[in-house]
Amino acid sequence: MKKFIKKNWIVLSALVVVVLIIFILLISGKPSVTYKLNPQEALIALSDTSVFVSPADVFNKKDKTAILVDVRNSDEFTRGHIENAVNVPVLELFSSRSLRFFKDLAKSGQQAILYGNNQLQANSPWLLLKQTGIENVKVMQGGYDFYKMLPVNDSLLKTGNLCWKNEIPVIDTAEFNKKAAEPTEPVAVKKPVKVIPVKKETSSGGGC
Amino acid sequence: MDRRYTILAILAIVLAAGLLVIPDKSKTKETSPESMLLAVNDPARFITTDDVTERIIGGDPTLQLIDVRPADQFNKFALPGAVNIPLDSVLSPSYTELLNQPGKKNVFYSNGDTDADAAWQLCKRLKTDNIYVMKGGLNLWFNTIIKGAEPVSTASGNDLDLYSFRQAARQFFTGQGQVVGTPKADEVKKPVKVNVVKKPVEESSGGGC
Amino acid sequence: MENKKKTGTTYLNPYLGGFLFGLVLLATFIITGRGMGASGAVKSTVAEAVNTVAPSHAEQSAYYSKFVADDAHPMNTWLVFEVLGMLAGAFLSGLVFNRLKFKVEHSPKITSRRRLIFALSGGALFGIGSQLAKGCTSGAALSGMAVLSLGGFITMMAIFGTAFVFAWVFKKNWI
Amino acid sequence: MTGPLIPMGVIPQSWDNVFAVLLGMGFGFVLEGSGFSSSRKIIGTFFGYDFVVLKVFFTAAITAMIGLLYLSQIGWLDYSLLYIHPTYLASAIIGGIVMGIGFAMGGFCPGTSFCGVAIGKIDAMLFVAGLYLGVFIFSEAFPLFEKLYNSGFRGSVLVSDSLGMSKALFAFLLTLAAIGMFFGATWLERRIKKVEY
Repeated sequence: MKKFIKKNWIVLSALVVVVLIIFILLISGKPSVTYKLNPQEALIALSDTSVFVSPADVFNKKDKTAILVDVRNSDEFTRGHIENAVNVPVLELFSSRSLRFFKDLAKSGQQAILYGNNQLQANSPWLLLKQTGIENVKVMQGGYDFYKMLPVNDSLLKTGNLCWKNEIPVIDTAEFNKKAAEPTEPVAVKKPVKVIPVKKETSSGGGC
Repeated sequence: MDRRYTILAILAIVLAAGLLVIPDKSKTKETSPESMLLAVNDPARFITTDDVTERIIGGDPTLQLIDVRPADQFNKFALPGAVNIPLDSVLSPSYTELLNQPGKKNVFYSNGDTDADAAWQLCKRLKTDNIYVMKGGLNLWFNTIIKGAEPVSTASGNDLDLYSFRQAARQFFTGQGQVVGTPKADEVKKPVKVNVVKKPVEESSGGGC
Repeated sequence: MENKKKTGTTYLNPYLGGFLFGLVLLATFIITGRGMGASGAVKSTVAEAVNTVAPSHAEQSAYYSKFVADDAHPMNTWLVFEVLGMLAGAFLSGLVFNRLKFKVEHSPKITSRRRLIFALSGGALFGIGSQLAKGCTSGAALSGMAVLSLGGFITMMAIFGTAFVFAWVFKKNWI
Repeated sequence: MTGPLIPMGVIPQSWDNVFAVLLGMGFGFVLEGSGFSSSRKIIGTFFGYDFVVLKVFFTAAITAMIGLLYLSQIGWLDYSLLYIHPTYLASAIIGGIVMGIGFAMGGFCPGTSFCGVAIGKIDAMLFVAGLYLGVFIFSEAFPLFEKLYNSGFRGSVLVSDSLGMSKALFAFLLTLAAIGMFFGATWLERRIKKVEY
């Protein structure tokens, strides 16, 4: 037997290695998170608008037991976040710790309200969690950028101001006809008077 | 017979049997939740309204705009060249081919960006590539391009450049100086889908949002 | 791992050879996404030659025009390069195993002339068959089997089944 | 998902011909090294005195097949991007039969004949000449064959799909069958009179 092993050690060690590799593949291949909703069901889940929490409700702590979850990265979180919020960066959404966190919330009947800098940032994590069967998650509309302004300017909360409602159309098709009827006004290209790099305020935000 | 061959035969059988037991990742027609996290976190999936505007004006042939708003809103106004796939039918098999045209950049847009993002996510889950989300949506596009405010006099050169670009773009979309009712946008590729409706609009919402 | 034959030449152990062959084939699939081939190279050289000698004829012919067209080109030149590599590799192997020698190999019962006539006509038949089946033993049967193509298996069985029967018909040529 | 490398753009298309030469060299070396440059060795399979073709051919096929399936199952290779030889039922069978006759007469197949040419086999050279002749005849007479050429088209079907089993199961069964064949061939080889060549 010993002689046999000695004579065939290459083949035998190949056999052992192969068995090991297959075993590793077998174990590592098991996904930790799986989808509980198929895409079609996820699409239906999207029509449930009750998952969108207004920033005012968050600000006024309407749901006292809800836990705020900040999905931004830890840098942004330390620079400023909503009081009592828990930081779960997007990439750690499916870590075993986070999954346990969401499960514990579900057990105690609490809601998790996700937020990012804007609503978009929290939207994808919310939909992903929803698809993997975590039900008790909601999204704060407007995001942290909007929330930040609330204490300063509470007129923002007045009804009628829909700034934070992501999918409410603001488009005014009259604009396309009115403008065309007007006499041509020269395109006002201001000569760059002086380039003073004032604080980096992005010009893109249309005031919102 | 050489006993080495017996071991080799066992080796081959073990290898082949391994195929039966290891999980088949290729079978899943879906992106796994973990990979979705990475995809979702990648900022390259977003495209700015200015970039889209530039591509529309430049007639970028690879651009395929997908409007995920309901059909009635699409009929009132849509970006030139856009195709309407309402969010609730984004998974319908009749659109699969459209979304998988090789060499095309599919850009989803809605009024805001969450509906477009949802459409993006579900398509990505079903392994559709070359899809993007127009960040800020039509609302941002409208507020910056069509109603873009003049920059303050202290603005940097970049901002002024951006402003003049937007001014030009506005002229392009609203057809300033053109005959009423023939917006220049109609002349862009695929003019079929463009519908700049002339009837006055019911409300000008949002105030100065 | 090598078998000494009485004739003095050395061949690789068939399983080792097959394993290495499989690895080369696997590498081809991983790198290029398609398998090996040999008859395709013949086809494209014939098409190319006809195209150079009589371009108008090549354009008119239903078969050539398929391959003279620009879009079909890259795949075919790939096979030509592959066959050039094959010649070099086989020459190298002949050098290593000391088999480089001009000779006609045939059964002692037949003449060289008969063997050569049979080789030529066999080649012609193989050429026609490979065009019909869109690939030969390497392109269709072997590469096809590696990717579990139904056509590959059918071609393989057809080739070997027929060859098994006809080998006995031409037994005298071989043993 | 990174493979296949050139179709996925991992390696630029321009490297295509470089790899063609390199892979072709490997192909030629292994074929010649296994003895495929000798027609009498190849034909030995049909008379039972030398099963080297059977052994090499099937070992290669199952090695590549198992390797491809592993890579595809662990997600490193997109199986759908591989070129799957299309199935034309009628032309594959008839073409296969014609090739079978040519095989029995010539003792080579195209790949092996090129190996024979490289080491100086004159019969292989004639076989290659025949190949060119055959392809030329076929191309000239294509209108005659055209109907047959296109008949029985089934698309790029996988044999496992047409049998209604998974790729892995088919691969497993094929491996078992091949190993069975190897042992059978070795058993036969020892019982059949050796032929000197």
